[in-house]
Amino acid sequence: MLGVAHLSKRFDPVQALDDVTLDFPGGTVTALLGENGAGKSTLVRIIDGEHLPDTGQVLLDGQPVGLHSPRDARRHGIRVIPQEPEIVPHVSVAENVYIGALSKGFLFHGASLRKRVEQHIARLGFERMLRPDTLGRDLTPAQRQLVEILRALTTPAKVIAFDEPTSSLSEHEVTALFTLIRRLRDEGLAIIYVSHRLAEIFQIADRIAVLRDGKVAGVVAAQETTERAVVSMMVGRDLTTMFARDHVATTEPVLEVDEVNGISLTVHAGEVVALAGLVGAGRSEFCRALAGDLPIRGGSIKVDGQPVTIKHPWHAIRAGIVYAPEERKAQALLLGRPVRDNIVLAVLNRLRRWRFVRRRDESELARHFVNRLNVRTPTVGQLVSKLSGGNQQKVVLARWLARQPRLLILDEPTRGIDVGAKAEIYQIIAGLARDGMGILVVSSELPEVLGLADRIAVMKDGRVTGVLGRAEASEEAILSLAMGES
Amino acid sequence: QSGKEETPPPGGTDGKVKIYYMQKQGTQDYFLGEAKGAKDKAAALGIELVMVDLGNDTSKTLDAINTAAAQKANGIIIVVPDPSVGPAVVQAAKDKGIHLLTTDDQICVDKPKPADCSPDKIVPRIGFSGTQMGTEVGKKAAELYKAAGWSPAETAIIAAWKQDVTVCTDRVKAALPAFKAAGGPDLKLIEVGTDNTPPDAQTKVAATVTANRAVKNWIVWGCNDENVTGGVTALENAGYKVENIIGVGINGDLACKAWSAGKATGTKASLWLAGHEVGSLAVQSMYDKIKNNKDFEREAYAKTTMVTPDSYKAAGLTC
Amino acid sequence: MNRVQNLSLIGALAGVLAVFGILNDQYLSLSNLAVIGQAVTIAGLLAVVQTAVIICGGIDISVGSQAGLAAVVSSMVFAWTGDGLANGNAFAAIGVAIVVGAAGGVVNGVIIVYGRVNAIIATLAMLAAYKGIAQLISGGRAQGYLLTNDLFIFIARGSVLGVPAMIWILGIVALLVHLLLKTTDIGRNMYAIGGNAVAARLAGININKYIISVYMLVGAVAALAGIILAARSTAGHPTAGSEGLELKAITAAFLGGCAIAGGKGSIGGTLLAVTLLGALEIGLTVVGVNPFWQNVAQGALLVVAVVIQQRRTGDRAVGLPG
Amino acid sequence: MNRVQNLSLIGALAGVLAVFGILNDQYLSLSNLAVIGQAVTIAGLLAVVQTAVIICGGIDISVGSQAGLAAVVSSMVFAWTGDGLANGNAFAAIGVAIVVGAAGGVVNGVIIVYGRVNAIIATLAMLAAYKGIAQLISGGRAQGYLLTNDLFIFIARGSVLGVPAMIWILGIVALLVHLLLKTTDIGRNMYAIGGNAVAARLAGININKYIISVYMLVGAVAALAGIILAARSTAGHPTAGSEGLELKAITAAFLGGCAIAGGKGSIGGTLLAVTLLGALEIGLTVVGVNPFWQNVAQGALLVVAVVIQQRRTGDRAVGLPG
Ligand SMILES: Nc1ncnc2c1ncn2[C@@H]1O[C@H](COP(=O)(O)OP(=O)(O)OP(=O)(O)O)[C@@H](O)[C@H]1O
Ligand SMILES: Nc1ncnc2c1ncn2[C@@H]1O[C@H](COP(=O)(O)OP(=O)(O)OP(=O)(O)O)[C@@H](O)[C@H]1O
Ligand SMILES: [Mg+2]
Ligand SMILES: [Mg+2]
Repeated sequence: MLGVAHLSKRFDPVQALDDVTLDFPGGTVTALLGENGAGKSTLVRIIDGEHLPDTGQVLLDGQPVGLHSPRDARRHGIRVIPQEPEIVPHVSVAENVYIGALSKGFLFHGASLRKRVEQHIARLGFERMLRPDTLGRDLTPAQRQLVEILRALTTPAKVIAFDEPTSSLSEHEVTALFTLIRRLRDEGLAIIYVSHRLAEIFQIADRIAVLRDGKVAGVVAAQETTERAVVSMMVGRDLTTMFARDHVATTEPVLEVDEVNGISLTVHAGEVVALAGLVGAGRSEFCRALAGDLPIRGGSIKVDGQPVTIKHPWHAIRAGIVYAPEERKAQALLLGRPVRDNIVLAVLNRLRRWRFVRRRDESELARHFVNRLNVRTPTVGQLVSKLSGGNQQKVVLARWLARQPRLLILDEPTRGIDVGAKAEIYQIIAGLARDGMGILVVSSELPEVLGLADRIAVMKDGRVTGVLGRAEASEEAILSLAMGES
Repeated sequence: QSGKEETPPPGGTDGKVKIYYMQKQGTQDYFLGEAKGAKDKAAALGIELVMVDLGNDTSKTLDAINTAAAQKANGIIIVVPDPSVGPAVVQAAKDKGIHLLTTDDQICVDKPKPADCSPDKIVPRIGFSGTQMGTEVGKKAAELYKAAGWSPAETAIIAAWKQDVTVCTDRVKAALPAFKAAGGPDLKLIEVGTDNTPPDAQTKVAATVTANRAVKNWIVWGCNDENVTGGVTALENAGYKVENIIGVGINGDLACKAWSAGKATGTKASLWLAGHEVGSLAVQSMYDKIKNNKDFEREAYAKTTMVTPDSYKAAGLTC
Repeated sequence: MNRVQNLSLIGALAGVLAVFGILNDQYLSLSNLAVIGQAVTIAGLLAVVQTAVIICGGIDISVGSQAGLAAVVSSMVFAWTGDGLANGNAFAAIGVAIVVGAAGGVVNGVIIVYGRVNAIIATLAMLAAYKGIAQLISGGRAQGYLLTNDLFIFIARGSVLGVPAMIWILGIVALLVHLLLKTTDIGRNMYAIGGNAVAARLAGININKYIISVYMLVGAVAALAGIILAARSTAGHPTAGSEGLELKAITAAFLGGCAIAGGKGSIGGTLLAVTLLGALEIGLTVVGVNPFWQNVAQGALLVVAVVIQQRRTGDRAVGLPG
Repeated sequence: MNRVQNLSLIGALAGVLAVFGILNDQYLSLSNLAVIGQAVTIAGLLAVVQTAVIICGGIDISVGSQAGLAAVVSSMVFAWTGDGLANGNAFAAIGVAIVVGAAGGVVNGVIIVYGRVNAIIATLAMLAAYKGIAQLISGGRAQGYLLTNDLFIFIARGSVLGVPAMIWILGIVALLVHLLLKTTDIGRNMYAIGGNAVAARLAGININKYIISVYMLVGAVAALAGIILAARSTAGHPTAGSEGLELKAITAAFLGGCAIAGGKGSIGGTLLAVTLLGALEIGLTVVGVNPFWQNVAQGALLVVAVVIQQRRTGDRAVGLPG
């Protein structure tokens, strides 16, 4: 039904797509896989009319369609859920869902719109996660993604492309989303599904198309392949282990949190503790409080046995607590600055003589971390906005590793990152634990939580409802604590 | 209402006299002097006086008149930001039944340009018009020019002013005919647009000098002392000696500073306007009208004096 | 949030009215309230459309010059169609001025959209350009004489049901823009464009068309303001709108709750803010406060009003407020 | 990107110099180049610090009033320490004015950071307030007479190695701010704050301190500009800096490559832009273009320069440019 023929697109110096020909039949979920920067989003954006291809065309029912703007794509019944949710901050969820799809004329009526959106939310089973009146700017990343998904349902479509719709969703919402996708497929829509979560792909996809370096590396039926085969198609080699677990947790506490905002938790040196929970469970909030970015109410915090007072991020950093936030672009990266400036941001005070930054030391330090974390960038002078998501995440990691922290807090560290980069980041985390750092990871991806963590603290409504050791941890155990059904 | 209704003429007063004095550019030195004179007189007469600064805003003029009416003022004394607003001012004052007197700039009852107005339609006024000021400046410049004995071929005139301020244009345009009438020759005239501040006048005149290096002697006049001081300073910076410059200012406020400091300057004269007296006389006339129904004079002049470094002290100009 | 903002503006306005009402017994008289209303009309018209353009994520600094240009154009057309000074055709004068204003707005919009020029720079540049054009065509002098015409007299001085005509004009324009913003898909799309242009584009909204149209609206309403300016002052002066009108309009829009980044703001808030500023200005004049103090007082009160507003929302004091 | 921007500015500047050089044989003379340099000094100083504050994500519209206040303060101190008009202590005059300027800047910063007031509104309000204060303390009159003092004469007319003293002052200030921005950790942090305030805060940067400090710097440099203004006009006038100086400074900063959202911009670009604007202004005057045309020409050329700049970067014309 939808097809692309000989698409090429270049962003100097990168050839993002190189003569890509693919088809996406109706009534089928076609998964689009590939490493970071393979060109998946570029393909989806061309289908959306957001990018114009250098050569090639998009075909609908065999006929070429001129797509010059997202407007044209909408007219042809093409909907895209973009990789980064785009939310209008000062209007309600209801209006966000119906953006651009309001009926013409003096018909805007808040209450009826609200009711319609409420019904959509209920139909998808998102009632607990999303209210129609919340303002766009108050939404968490997960809620933003739900809004993007809801948008796709407001207008009748023939083709829907999901670009990593689940990257900040947890199990529960993913299940609801899959029910929806299956229903849409059964209605005969062509579905394009991009994700880095391989387990999901095998649950939902009928066909799998793999891109590598902008070229089609292969198209297979989902039933006829294995995860391993797909991964080797993506990265061009075999990936043996995802999780390297050669570190041993000590009993020496790095972080002791006692009744801070109602939460008590200990992280030991060389230990990886995961915070699990559903969307909005309060994990990020707790981490930001520890990092000095939200007020701390009551309780006490000790780092390496020494009590610390944290009122500003600087206090946390000085005490050895660093925090890599969940929204890379909005909260961590200086997109208009080079990789180097991004890496050294938190250690400038160690790189200066008088107040002058020592250029050479700075570049050397940046290069050191680029090599150590295997950041793929031509030079440390490259603008960080030009890197792919996985490499951007590594830059954020580098910034904090440069501070040699005692406790590293990672909020959704592999959000939107490909398997290869994920494995690398897991290895980096394990390596840091081996060196004796304490690590607190927030993750919504259960396999990641289970694979990484020595202990798992499960949160619900801002409280820790249980702590699971490795032995007792399982997806079921985590979910039952997270949903409060124990 | 269509806006054309007539209101009854002003009634008697309850004994309390309340006068509004509205000035354009109320933050300028001359108008500050005028305001001071008005206030002193009002205090002496024991009446209420409200000063309003209209800036250059013609629209604010009408707001201010309406405010005065709402405040039950008996009389309005006004210096309009632009004469074109005159008929609206006259009409508004008539509507509200308030006595109207103008100072400094003329306005006409039914024409936007006072120059086109038949004399009986000019609103009673106290002060000195832009044309009269320009005439004085031109006369003085001619006198100084003849005394300097410069050759006409090597001399040029710079006229610096903000070209969209009508009264400034009136002043500057009147200077040249007066210069010639007083025996000045036909000289090259360079008109320089400024924003009426010294730094801008200085910049613009400096650029003008660049284009006219051949000129040996300069005559500078303009809308006020700000323009003349700026222009003269630019000439001095460009290497012209004070002997080769004749600056004739208006108002005397900046010229007097240089003279008091004992510095030789190219500003050789300035027309001192005694704003204080204008303000004082205006309030007195309005008081007489309200209290004793004594008619305004059609035109009452206040004292103006052309001052020079030698004469300004004797004339009573202080700074 | 928006409610909090409006409530504190109402509070501030009540405070201003009360204070000056006590200091001066005529301040709260009907005729003085009408004066306040008239005093805010011009700035109010500009602030209303400024709100619309700021909601779309833009800004228009050239409104004052556009009003000045319209003042000159309307008076010149009136003079030409008449006897060279007056007695011309008022409808032609108003029509031509509004068409010229709308065209100027389109030029602004096209420069911003197709020229990819930041809205602040583009309209700053056009502030100078429109002023220059108005000065050029008028030779820097006031043009025409409008008070021979019943329509202009009505605009300048007439009233309906005891309310001055100018205030009716402001009220009608404000109501229309309010309805546009709040009850039509066009208005909701404007909020979306200003809130997140990428989201709006991805949703298939034709952003370019919207931006150009809103600048056209601004130009047309600025022209209307210019015509009123000319009618009030009997003649069109090229610098009529240049006495900081654009700053007043922008100040009112922000004070009324617009966000510089766009996507936020309401006509109600803006009107409250513009009334507050007008009440303050007239109050200070009525009480006879020296104009120098008026500057200080207006600046200080603006700061205090916004600070109180912000304190209410309880933001943390870190970094620059949005 | 930045390089492209600067290259097209250099191109435009070369074009302007060439055109006027052909039209007038004195335009490229050393003495006229000095005139251009002097004409841009005041706006240049303000633009340089405006660049710094825009890089931090702020803006300062009050710079013109601050300069006016400093002009008055310095002349009054000079008069007091002398004979009531002149012959006072120049160092005391300059010192007090700069301290007052820095204090004013701190007030701006505190209002913005702790009052949570949008930088545009806050500094708009203070634009009025500082102007009022300057008028109040001076009674609205020009103060003192500075040209009895060698230092002030030197500032106004002196030169070193054939280059006017004013240009030296601009050069030194620009160089210092440039070094601050490009080579110190302070500058890096400023870019970080403007580029992504959340990231900067999470990286432990004390944003509040930075914002207040940069406004203090702006205040101090604006005061310096005010002192030069006073020296040039022989006396300190309270409205000395108010004739659109802030708009000139902001225009130059944006034209030179600053982004309204912050995190972007350079002193080099700003200086090029301010020189371009100055060369244009002087050129139009030298050639004797009527000031009304100058407005049109300046507006139009500003638009054309930015459009060309943007065309080069090849952005698509959808929505509002950033
Ligand atoms: N607007 C752009 N400007 C410059 N380069 C771009 C742009 N968009 C994408 N690229 C580059 O094109 C390549 C393909 O990017 P794309 O976003 O399509 O990858 P992806 O497969 O979606 O990766 P990810 O899994 O990280 O989302 C990358 O190298 C990326 O850096
Ligand atoms: N800026 C904010 N304004 C208002 N409410 C917020 C804000 N940030 C978070 N919240 C609310 O606080 C609660 C906890 O959010 P938090 O982001 O800590 O959850 P989380 O467990 O990290 O979930 P997620 O997977 O969405 O990141 C949620 O109900 C969320 O809606
Ligand atoms: Mg992608
Ligand atoms: Mg979270």
